[in-house]
Amino acid sequence: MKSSVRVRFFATAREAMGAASVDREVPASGSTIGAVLSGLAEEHPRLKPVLKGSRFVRNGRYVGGPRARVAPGDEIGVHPPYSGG
Amino acid sequence: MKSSVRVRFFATAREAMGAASVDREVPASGSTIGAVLSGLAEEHPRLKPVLKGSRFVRNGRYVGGPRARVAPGDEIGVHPPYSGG
Amino acid sequence: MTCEISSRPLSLSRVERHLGDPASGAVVFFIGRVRRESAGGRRTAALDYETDRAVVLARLRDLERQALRRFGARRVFLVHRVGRVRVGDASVIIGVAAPHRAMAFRAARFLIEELKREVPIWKSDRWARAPAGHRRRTRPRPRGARSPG
Amino acid sequence: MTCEISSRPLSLSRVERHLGDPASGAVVFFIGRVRRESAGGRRTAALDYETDRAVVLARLRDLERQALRRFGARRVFLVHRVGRVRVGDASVIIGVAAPHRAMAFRAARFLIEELKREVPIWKSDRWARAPAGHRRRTRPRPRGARSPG
Repeated sequence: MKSSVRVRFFATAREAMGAASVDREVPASGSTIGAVLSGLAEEHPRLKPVLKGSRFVRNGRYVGGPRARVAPGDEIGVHPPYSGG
Repeated sequence: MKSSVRVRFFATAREAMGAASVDREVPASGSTIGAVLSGLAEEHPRLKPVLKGSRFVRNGRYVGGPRARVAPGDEIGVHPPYSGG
Repeated sequence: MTCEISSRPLSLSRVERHLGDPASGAVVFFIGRVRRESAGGRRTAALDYETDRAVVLARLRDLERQALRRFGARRVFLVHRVGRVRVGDASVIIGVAAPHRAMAFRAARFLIEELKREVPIWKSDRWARAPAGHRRRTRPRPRGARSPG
Repeated sequence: MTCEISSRPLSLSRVERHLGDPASGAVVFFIGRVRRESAGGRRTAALDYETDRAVVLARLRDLERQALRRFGARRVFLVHRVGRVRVGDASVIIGVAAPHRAMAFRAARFLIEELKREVPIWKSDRWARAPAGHRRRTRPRPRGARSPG
Protein backbone atom coordinates (compact mmCIF):
# COMPACT_ATOMS: atom_id res chain seq x y z
CA MET A 1 0.00 0.00 0.00
CA LYS A 2 1.26 3.43 -0.93
CA SER A 3 1.46 5.98 1.81
CA SER A 4 2.43 8.98 -0.35
CA VAL A 5 1.20 11.22 -3.14
CA ARG A 6 3.33 12.07 -6.14
CA VAL A 7 3.52 15.78 -6.98
CA ARG A 8 4.58 16.67 -10.51
CA PHE A 9 5.98 20.10 -11.38
CA PHE A 10 5.96 21.81 -14.76
CA ALA A 11 7.83 24.75 -16.26
CA THR A 12 8.63 27.39 -13.60
CA ALA A 13 7.33 25.12 -10.84
CA ARG A 14 9.86 22.49 -11.84
CA GLU A 15 12.64 25.05 -11.87
CA ALA A 16 11.65 26.37 -8.47
CA MET A 17 11.70 22.83 -7.11
CA GLY A 18 14.75 21.68 -9.03
CA ALA A 19 12.84 18.47 -9.69
CA ALA A 20 10.12 17.22 -12.02
CA SER A 21 8.35 15.33 -9.24
CA VAL A 22 8.54 14.48 -5.56
CA ASP A 23 6.73 11.92 -3.43
CA ARG A 24 5.19 13.22 -0.24
CA GLU A 25 3.87 11.19 2.67
CA VAL A 26 0.24 11.74 3.58
CA PRO A 27 -1.85 10.18 6.36
CA ALA A 28 -3.84 7.10 5.40
CA SER A 29 -6.95 9.21 6.08
CA GLY A 30 -5.85 11.62 3.34
CA SER A 31 -4.97 15.30 3.29
CA THR A 32 -5.61 18.35 1.11
CA ILE A 33 -3.68 19.64 -1.89
CA GLY A 34 -3.13 22.89 -0.01
CA ALA A 35 -1.54 21.11 2.95
CA VAL A 36 0.75 19.01 0.76
CA LEU A 37 1.94 22.00 -1.30
CA SER A 38 2.32 24.31 1.73
CA GLY A 39 4.63 21.75 3.25
CA LEU A 40 6.71 21.70 0.06
CA ALA A 41 6.75 25.49 -0.20
CA GLU A 42 8.19 25.77 3.32
CA GLU A 43 11.10 23.58 2.31
CA HIS A 44 11.43 25.26 -1.13
CA PRO A 45 10.70 29.00 -0.70
CA ARG A 46 11.02 29.66 -4.45
CA LEU A 47 7.98 27.47 -5.01
CA LYS A 48 5.65 29.73 -3.02
CA PRO A 49 5.15 32.55 -5.58
CA VAL A 50 4.77 30.02 -8.38
CA LEU A 51 1.95 28.25 -6.54
CA LYS A 52 -0.03 31.49 -6.34
CA GLY A 53 -0.55 31.66 -10.10
CA SER A 54 -0.87 27.92 -10.67
CA ARG A 55 -3.71 25.52 -11.32
CA PHE A 56 -3.73 22.07 -9.78
CA VAL A 57 -4.62 18.70 -11.19
CA ARG A 58 -5.41 15.54 -9.27
CA ASN A 59 -5.36 12.25 -11.15
CA GLY A 60 -5.90 13.97 -14.48
CA ARG A 61 -8.63 16.41 -13.41
CA TYR A 62 -8.48 20.00 -12.33
CA VAL A 63 -9.36 20.59 -8.70
CA GLY A 64 -11.42 23.48 -7.39
CA GLY A 65 -8.87 24.82 -4.96
CA PRO A 66 -6.37 24.03 -2.20
CA ARG A 67 -9.01 22.34 -0.02
CA ALA A 68 -9.40 19.50 -2.51
CA ARG A 69 -8.76 16.14 -0.80
CA VAL A 70 -5.89 13.87 -1.73
CA ALA A 71 -5.38 10.27 -0.71
CA PRO A 72 -2.30 8.06 -0.76
CA GLY A 73 -1.50 6.98 -4.31
CA ASP A 74 -2.89 10.15 -5.90
CA GLU A 75 -0.90 12.12 -8.45
CA ILE A 76 -0.96 15.92 -8.23
CA GLY A 77 0.11 18.25 -11.03
CA VAL A 78 1.24 21.85 -10.45
CA HIS A 79 0.50 23.97 -13.55
CA PRO A 80 1.97 27.48 -13.78
CA PRO A 81 0.32 29.74 -16.40
CA TYR A 82 0.29 28.11 -19.80
CA SER A 83 2.41 29.36 -22.67
CA GLY A 84 1.76 26.99 -25.56
CA GLY A 85 1.01 27.92 -29.11
CA MET B 1 -5.98 49.95 -89.65
CA LYS B 2 -8.70 48.74 -87.34
CA SER B 3 -11.91 50.67 -87.33
CA SER B 4 -13.63 48.82 -84.49
CA VAL B 5 -13.38 48.11 -80.77
CA ARG B 6 -13.77 44.63 -79.34
CA VAL B 7 -16.22 44.34 -76.43
CA ARG B 8 -15.83 41.30 -74.20
CA PHE B 9 -18.70 40.08 -72.03
CA PHE B 10 -18.45 38.04 -68.85
CA ALA B 11 -20.90 35.96 -66.83
CA THR B 12 -24.43 37.44 -67.00
CA ALA B 13 -23.34 39.99 -69.60
CA ARG B 14 -22.23 37.15 -71.89
CA GLU B 15 -25.53 35.37 -71.38
CA ALA B 16 -27.51 38.52 -72.10
CA MET B 17 -25.53 39.00 -75.32
CA GLY B 18 -25.39 35.35 -76.26
CA ALA B 19 -21.75 35.95 -77.17
CA ALA B 20 -18.41 36.26 -75.38
CA SER B 21 -17.36 39.21 -77.52
CA VAL B 22 -18.46 41.44 -80.38
CA ASP B 23 -16.60 43.91 -82.57
CA ARG B 24 -18.19 47.32 -82.94
CA GLU B 25 -17.36 50.01 -85.46
CA VAL B 26 -16.29 53.36 -84.02
CA PRO B 27 -15.30 56.59 -85.80
CA ALA B 28 -11.59 57.06 -86.40
CA SER B 29 -11.85 60.05 -84.03
CA GLY B 30 -12.98 57.67 -81.28
CA SER B 31 -16.11 57.39 -79.17
CA THR B 32 -17.06 56.74 -75.53
CA ILE B 33 -17.65 53.48 -73.74
CA GLY B 34 -21.17 54.67 -72.94
CA ALA B 35 -21.97 55.27 -76.61
CA VAL B 36 -20.64 51.90 -77.69
CA LEU B 37 -22.52 49.99 -75.01
CA SER B 38 -25.77 51.96 -75.45
CA GLY B 39 -25.74 50.98 -79.09
CA LEU B 40 -25.34 47.33 -78.15
CA ALA B 41 -28.04 47.54 -75.47
CA GLU B 42 -30.54 48.85 -78.03
CA GLU B 43 -29.97 45.80 -80.17
CA HIS B 44 -29.83 43.46 -77.16
CA PRO B 45 -32.40 44.67 -74.59
CA ARG B 46 -31.39 41.99 -72.04
CA LEU B 47 -27.99 43.65 -71.81
CA LYS B 48 -29.37 46.91 -70.45
CA PRO B 49 -30.04 45.89 -66.82
CA VAL B 50 -26.74 44.04 -66.68
CA LEU B 51 -24.80 47.15 -67.71
CA LYS B 52 -26.27 49.09 -64.78
CA GLY B 53 -24.47 47.01 -62.18
CA SER B 54 -21.30 46.47 -64.22
CA ARG B 55 -17.79 47.86 -64.14
CA PHE B 56 -15.92 48.51 -67.36
CA VAL B 57 -12.34 47.85 -68.36
CA ARG B 58 -10.45 49.38 -71.28
CA ASN B 59 -7.22 47.74 -72.35
CA GLY B 60 -6.73 46.09 -68.97
CA ARG B 61 -7.62 49.09 -66.79
CA TYR B 62 -10.82 50.10 -65.08
CA VAL B 63 -12.41 53.24 -66.47
CA GLY B 64 -14.10 55.92 -64.41
CA GLY B 65 -17.48 55.83 -66.15
CA PRO B 66 -19.39 55.73 -69.42
CA ARG B 67 -17.79 58.94 -70.67
CA ALA B 68 -14.38 57.28 -70.91
CA ARG B 69 -12.97 57.56 -74.45
CA VAL B 70 -12.35 54.59 -76.70
CA ALA B 71 -10.41 54.48 -79.94
CA PRO B 72 -10.35 51.94 -82.77
CA GLY B 73 -8.37 48.87 -81.70
CA ASP B 74 -9.29 49.17 -78.01
CA GLU B 75 -10.60 46.23 -76.05
CA ILE B 76 -13.46 46.83 -73.63
CA GLY B 77 -14.50 44.43 -70.87
CA VAL B 78 -17.98 44.38 -69.30
CA HIS B 79 -17.80 43.11 -65.71
CA PRO B 80 -21.02 42.25 -63.90
CA PRO B 81 -20.69 41.97 -60.09
CA TYR B 82 -17.96 39.54 -59.12
CA SER B 83 -18.69 36.20 -57.49
CA GLY B 84 -15.35 34.50 -57.05
CA GLY B 85 -14.04 32.76 -53.96
CA MET C 1 4.76 34.82 -58.60
CA THR C 2 2.59 34.95 -55.52
CA CYS C 3 -0.73 35.51 -57.31
CA GLU C 4 -1.97 32.88 -59.69
CA ILE C 5 -4.94 31.83 -61.75
CA SER C 6 -4.88 28.12 -62.37
CA SER C 7 -7.01 25.66 -64.28
CA ARG C 8 -5.48 22.74 -62.38
CA PRO C 9 -6.25 21.46 -58.88
CA LEU C 10 -4.82 23.73 -56.20
CA SER C 11 -2.14 22.50 -53.84
CA LEU C 12 -1.97 23.66 -50.25
CA SER C 13 1.59 22.45 -49.81
CA ARG C 14 2.67 24.52 -52.79
CA VAL C 15 1.21 27.61 -51.12
CA GLU C 16 2.86 26.62 -47.83
CA ARG C 17 6.28 26.48 -49.47
CA HIS C 18 5.96 30.15 -50.44
CA LEU C 19 5.36 31.24 -46.87
CA GLY C 20 8.63 30.24 -45.23
CA ASP C 21 10.00 33.18 -43.27
CA PRO C 22 11.87 32.91 -39.98
CA ALA C 23 10.42 36.22 -38.73
CA SER C 24 6.81 35.08 -39.20
CA GLY C 25 5.45 33.29 -36.16
CA ALA C 26 1.96 32.91 -37.60
CA VAL C 27 0.56 31.54 -40.83
CA VAL C 28 -3.12 31.53 -41.73
CA PHE C 29 -4.56 29.74 -44.73
CA PHE C 30 -8.02 30.14 -46.10
CA ILE C 31 -9.33 27.52 -48.50
CA GLY C 32 -12.61 28.04 -50.30
CA ARG C 33 -14.07 24.76 -51.50
CA VAL C 34 -17.02 23.97 -53.69
CA ARG C 35 -19.59 22.56 -51.37
CA ARG C 36 -22.45 20.22 -51.94
CA GLU C 37 -25.75 22.04 -51.98
CA SER C 38 -29.26 21.05 -52.92
CA ALA C 39 -32.01 23.28 -54.25
CA GLY C 40 -35.36 22.14 -55.61
CA GLY C 41 -34.22 18.55 -55.75
CA ARG C 42 -31.13 19.44 -57.74
CA ARG C 43 -27.66 19.09 -56.35
CA THR C 44 -24.50 21.06 -57.15
CA ALA C 45 -22.10 18.89 -59.11
CA ALA C 46 -19.50 21.57 -59.76
CA LEU C 47 -18.96 25.28 -60.21
CA ASP C 48 -17.59 26.85 -63.36
CA TYR C 49 -15.29 29.79 -62.75
CA GLU C 50 -14.36 32.35 -65.38
CA THR C 51 -12.18 35.42 -65.20
CA ASP C 52 -11.00 38.38 -67.23
CA ARG C 53 -7.38 37.51 -67.75
CA ALA C 54 -6.59 41.05 -68.90
CA VAL C 55 -7.17 42.36 -65.36
CA VAL C 56 -7.28 39.60 -62.81
CA LEU C 57 -3.60 39.24 -61.90
CA ALA C 58 -3.11 42.96 -61.47
CA ARG C 59 -6.13 43.01 -59.15
CA LEU C 60 -4.83 40.12 -57.09
CA ARG C 61 -1.40 41.74 -56.80
CA ASP C 62 -3.01 44.93 -55.64
CA LEU C 63 -4.74 43.02 -52.84
CA GLU C 64 -1.46 41.37 -51.94
CA ARG C 65 0.24 44.75 -51.63
CA GLN C 66 -2.55 46.03 -49.40
CA ALA C 67 -2.23 43.01 -47.10
CA LEU C 68 1.50 43.53 -46.80
CA ARG C 69 1.15 47.23 -46.11
CA ARG C 70 -1.99 47.48 -44.00
CA PHE C 71 -1.71 44.36 -41.88
CA GLY C 72 2.03 43.90 -41.48
CA ALA C 73 1.93 40.59 -43.34
CA ARG C 74 5.35 39.48 -44.55
CA ARG C 75 4.33 36.89 -47.17
CA VAL C 76 1.11 36.45 -49.09
CA PHE C 77 0.09 33.85 -51.61
CA LEU C 78 -3.18 33.90 -53.54
CA VAL C 79 -4.31 31.34 -56.08
CA HIS C 80 -7.75 31.00 -57.66
CA ARG C 81 -8.99 28.27 -59.89
CA VAL C 82 -10.79 28.76 -63.19
CA GLY C 83 -12.78 26.31 -65.24
CA ARG C 84 -14.84 23.51 -63.74
CA VAL C 85 -14.28 22.79 -60.04
CA ARG C 86 -15.98 19.77 -58.53
CA VAL C 87 -17.64 19.53 -55.13
CA GLY C 88 -14.97 19.14 -52.44
CA ASP C 89 -12.22 20.72 -54.51
CA ALA C 90 -10.62 24.05 -53.66
CA SER C 91 -11.59 27.08 -55.71
CA VAL C 92 -9.28 29.46 -53.89
CA ILE C 93 -6.35 29.27 -51.48
CA ILE C 94 -5.02 32.28 -49.61
CA GLY C 95 -1.96 32.05 -47.37
CA VAL C 96 -0.54 34.77 -45.15
CA ALA C 97 2.61 34.72 -43.01
CA ALA C 98 3.01 37.46 -40.41
CA PRO C 99 4.98 38.05 -37.24
CA HIS C 100 1.87 37.70 -35.04
CA ARG C 101 -1.36 35.81 -35.34
CA ALA C 102 -3.72 38.77 -35.15
CA MET C 103 -2.09 40.24 -38.27
CA ALA C 104 -2.24 36.95 -40.13
CA PHE C 105 -5.91 36.35 -39.31
CA ARG C 106 -6.90 39.89 -40.22
CA ALA C 107 -4.97 39.87 -43.48
CA ALA C 108 -6.38 36.51 -44.58
CA ARG C 109 -9.93 37.60 -43.83
CA PHE C 110 -9.41 40.89 -45.63
CA LEU C 111 -8.03 39.10 -48.67
CA ILE C 112 -10.93 36.71 -49.13
CA GLU C 113 -13.53 39.44 -48.58
CA GLU C 114 -11.84 41.77 -51.06
CA LEU C 115 -11.24 38.99 -53.53
CA LYS C 116 -14.97 38.29 -53.65
CA ARG C 117 -15.80 41.97 -54.12
CA GLU C 118 -12.96 43.39 -56.16
CA VAL C 119 -11.48 40.70 -58.37
CA PRO C 120 -13.00 39.83 -61.77
CA ILE C 121 -13.89 36.21 -61.18
CA TRP C 122 -17.36 34.78 -61.71
CA LYS C 123 -18.86 31.44 -60.86
CA SER C 124 -21.83 29.60 -62.25
CA ASP C 125 -23.40 26.42 -60.94
CA ARG C 126 -23.44 23.08 -62.64
CA TRP C 127 -26.27 20.98 -61.35
CA ALA C 128 -26.45 17.23 -61.37
CA ARG C 129 -29.25 14.75 -60.93
CA ALA C 130 -32.75 16.09 -61.28
CA PRO C 131 -35.40 15.08 -58.73
CA ALA C 132 -36.22 11.37 -58.73
CA GLY C 133 -38.09 10.46 -61.91
CA HIS C 134 -36.70 13.30 -64.00
CA ARG C 135 -33.85 12.86 -66.39
CA ARG C 136 -30.35 13.88 -65.54
CA ARG C 137 -29.34 17.32 -66.73
CA THR C 138 -26.51 19.72 -66.42
CA ARG C 139 -27.09 23.38 -66.99
CA PRO C 140 -25.61 26.65 -65.83
CA ARG C 141 -27.26 28.86 -63.22
CA PRO C 142 -25.08 31.93 -63.15
CA ARG C 143 -26.50 33.91 -60.24
CA GLY C 144 -26.62 31.00 -57.81
CA ALA C 145 -27.70 31.89 -54.29
CA ARG C 146 -24.91 29.84 -52.84
CA SER C 147 -21.27 30.63 -52.78
CA PRO C 148 -18.62 28.48 -51.18
CA GLY C 149 -17.05 29.86 -48.04
CA MET D 1 -8.00 11.17 -33.35
CA THR D 2 -8.37 14.84 -34.13
CA CYS D 3 -6.32 16.15 -31.21
CA GLU D 4 -2.70 15.19 -30.98
CA ILE D 5 0.51 15.90 -29.13
CA SER D 6 3.50 15.04 -31.26
CA SER D 7 7.24 15.06 -30.79
CA ARG D 8 7.77 14.87 -34.57
CA PRO D 9 7.55 17.65 -37.19
CA LEU D 10 3.96 18.62 -37.92
CA SER D 11 2.45 18.07 -41.34
CA LEU D 12 -0.08 20.46 -42.81
CA SER D 13 -1.20 17.98 -45.45
CA ARG D 14 -1.95 15.43 -42.73
CA VAL D 15 -4.23 17.96 -41.04
CA GLU D 16 -5.79 18.83 -44.40
CA ARG D 17 -6.71 15.19 -45.03
CA HIS D 18 -8.80 15.19 -41.86
CA LEU D 19 -10.89 18.13 -43.01
CA GLY D 20 -12.54 16.69 -46.09
CA ASP D 21 -16.28 17.32 -45.93
CA PRO D 22 -18.50 18.10 -48.92
CA ALA D 23 -20.75 20.36 -46.82
CA SER D 24 -17.87 22.59 -45.72
CA GLY D 25 -17.18 25.43 -48.13
CA ALA D 26 -14.49 27.01 -45.97
CA VAL D 27 -11.34 25.73 -44.32
CA VAL D 28 -9.07 27.85 -42.16
CA PHE D 29 -5.69 26.71 -40.90
CA PHE D 30 -3.61 28.40 -38.29
CA ILE D 31 0.06 27.47 -38.02
CA GLY D 32 2.14 28.76 -35.14
CA ARG D 33 5.84 28.69 -35.95
CA VAL D 34 8.90 29.32 -33.85
CA ARG D 35 10.23 32.60 -35.03
CA ARG D 36 13.67 34.09 -34.99
CA GLU D 37 14.02 36.68 -32.29
CA SER D 38 16.95 38.54 -30.82
CA ALA D 39 17.27 39.91 -27.31
CA GLY D 40 20.41 41.34 -25.74
CA GLY D 41 22.56 40.03 -28.54
CA ARG D 42 21.21 36.53 -28.17
CA ARG D 43 19.10 34.83 -30.77
CA THR D 44 16.42 32.19 -30.40
CA ALA D 45 17.66 28.87 -31.72
CA ALA D 46 14.63 26.84 -30.70
CA LEU D 47 11.80 26.53 -28.22
CA ASP D 48 11.35 23.60 -25.89
CA TYR D 49 7.73 22.63 -25.31
CA GLU D 50 6.54 20.48 -22.44
CA THR D 51 3.08 19.33 -21.45
CA ASP D 52 1.20 17.43 -18.79
CA ARG D 53 0.23 14.32 -20.68
CA ALA D 54 -2.27 13.36 -17.99
CA VAL D 55 -4.53 16.27 -18.95
CA VAL D 56 -3.57 17.77 -22.28
CA LEU D 57 -5.57 15.62 -24.69
CA ALA D 58 -8.76 15.95 -22.68
CA ARG D 59 -8.29 19.72 -22.70
CA LEU D 60 -7.74 19.82 -26.46
CA ARG D 61 -10.79 17.66 -27.06
CA ASP D 62 -12.84 19.98 -24.93
CA LEU D 63 -11.78 22.91 -27.13
CA GLU D 64 -12.64 20.90 -30.21
CA ARG D 65 -16.14 20.22 -28.88
CA GLN D 66 -16.63 23.90 -28.14
CA ALA D 67 -15.60 24.87 -31.67
CA LEU D 68 -18.02 22.37 -33.16
CA ARG D 69 -20.88 23.49 -30.95
CA ARG D 70 -20.40 27.25 -30.65
CA PHE D 71 -19.19 28.11 -34.15
CA GLY D 72 -20.91 25.56 -36.34
CA ALA D 73 -17.62 24.04 -37.39
CA ARG D 74 -17.99 20.59 -38.92
CA ARG D 75 -14.41 19.31 -38.65
CA VAL D 76 -11.60 20.37 -36.35
CA PHE D 77 -8.04 19.16 -36.11
CA LEU D 78 -5.55 20.31 -33.46
CA VAL D 79 -1.97 19.15 -33.15
CA HIS D 80 0.74 20.62 -30.90
CA ARG D 81 4.36 19.73 -30.84
CA VAL D 82 6.39 18.92 -27.72
CA GLY D 83 10.14 18.75 -27.23
CA ARG D 84 12.58 20.96 -29.09
CA VAL D 85 11.18 22.92 -32.03
CA ARG D 86 13.61 24.85 -34.20
CA VAL D 87 13.12 28.31 -35.68
CA GLY D 88 10.87 28.08 -38.74
CA ASP D 89 9.21 24.85 -37.65
CA ALA D 90 5.56 24.61 -36.65
CA SER D 91 4.73 24.30 -32.97
CA VAL D 92 0.99 24.07 -33.51
CA ILE D 93 -1.44 23.50 -36.38
CA ILE D 94 -5.15 24.08 -36.09
CA GLY D 95 -7.53 23.29 -38.93
CA VAL D 96 -11.25 24.02 -39.10
CA ALA D 97 -13.76 23.13 -41.81
CA ALA D 98 -17.14 24.86 -41.72
CA PRO D 99 -20.00 25.59 -44.11
CA HIS D 100 -19.13 29.31 -44.29
CA ARG D 101 -15.94 31.28 -43.93
CA ALA D 102 -17.00 33.47 -41.01
CA MET D 103 -17.54 30.36 -38.91
CA ALA D 104 -14.22 28.86 -39.90
CA PHE D 105 -12.26 32.05 -39.16
CA ARG D 106 -13.97 32.55 -35.81
CA ALA D 107 -13.50 28.96 -34.73
CA ALA D 108 -9.81 28.90 -35.69
CA ARG D 109 -9.14 32.15 -33.84
CA PHE D 110 -11.04 30.91 -30.80
CA LEU D 111 -9.06 27.69 -30.77
CA ILE D 112 -5.62 29.25 -30.81
CA GLU D 113 -6.55 31.84 -28.16
CA GLU D 114 -8.05 29.20 -25.88
CA LEU D 115 -5.20 26.80 -26.51
CA LYS D 116 -2.74 29.40 -25.25
CA ARG D 117 -4.81 30.10 -22.14
CA GLU D 118 -6.40 26.82 -21.21
CA VAL D 119 -4.20 23.95 -22.35
CA PRO D 120 -1.29 22.71 -20.21
CA ILE D 121 1.59 23.36 -22.59
CA TRP D 122 4.64 25.41 -21.68
CA LYS D 123 7.49 26.72 -23.75
CA SER D 124 10.98 27.80 -22.83
CA ASP D 125 13.55 29.47 -25.08
CA ARG D 126 16.78 27.98 -26.25
CA TRP D 127 19.22 30.70 -27.16
CA ALA D 128 22.11 30.40 -29.55
CA ARG D 129 25.15 32.52 -30.17
CA ALA D 130 26.12 34.97 -27.47
CA PRO D 131 27.06 38.54 -28.44
CA ALA D 132 30.25 38.80 -30.49
CA GLY D 133 33.27 38.02 -28.32
CA HIS D 134 31.35 35.86 -25.86
CA ARG D 135 31.34 32.14 -26.04
CA ARG D 136 28.46 30.20 -27.46
CA ARG D 137 25.92 29.00 -24.95
CA THR D 138 22.56 27.40 -24.86
CA ARG D 139 20.40 27.80 -21.82
CA PRO D 140 16.74 27.84 -21.00
CA ARG D 141 14.81 31.03 -20.34
CA PRO D 142 11.39 29.80 -19.38
CA ARG D 143 9.35 33.01 -19.19
CA GLY D 144 10.49 34.43 -22.49
CA ALA D 145 8.86 37.66 -23.55
CA ARG D 146 8.32 36.34 -27.02
CA SER D 147 5.83 33.78 -28.10
CA PRO D 148 5.33 32.63 -31.64
CA GLY D 149 2.10 33.70 -33.25
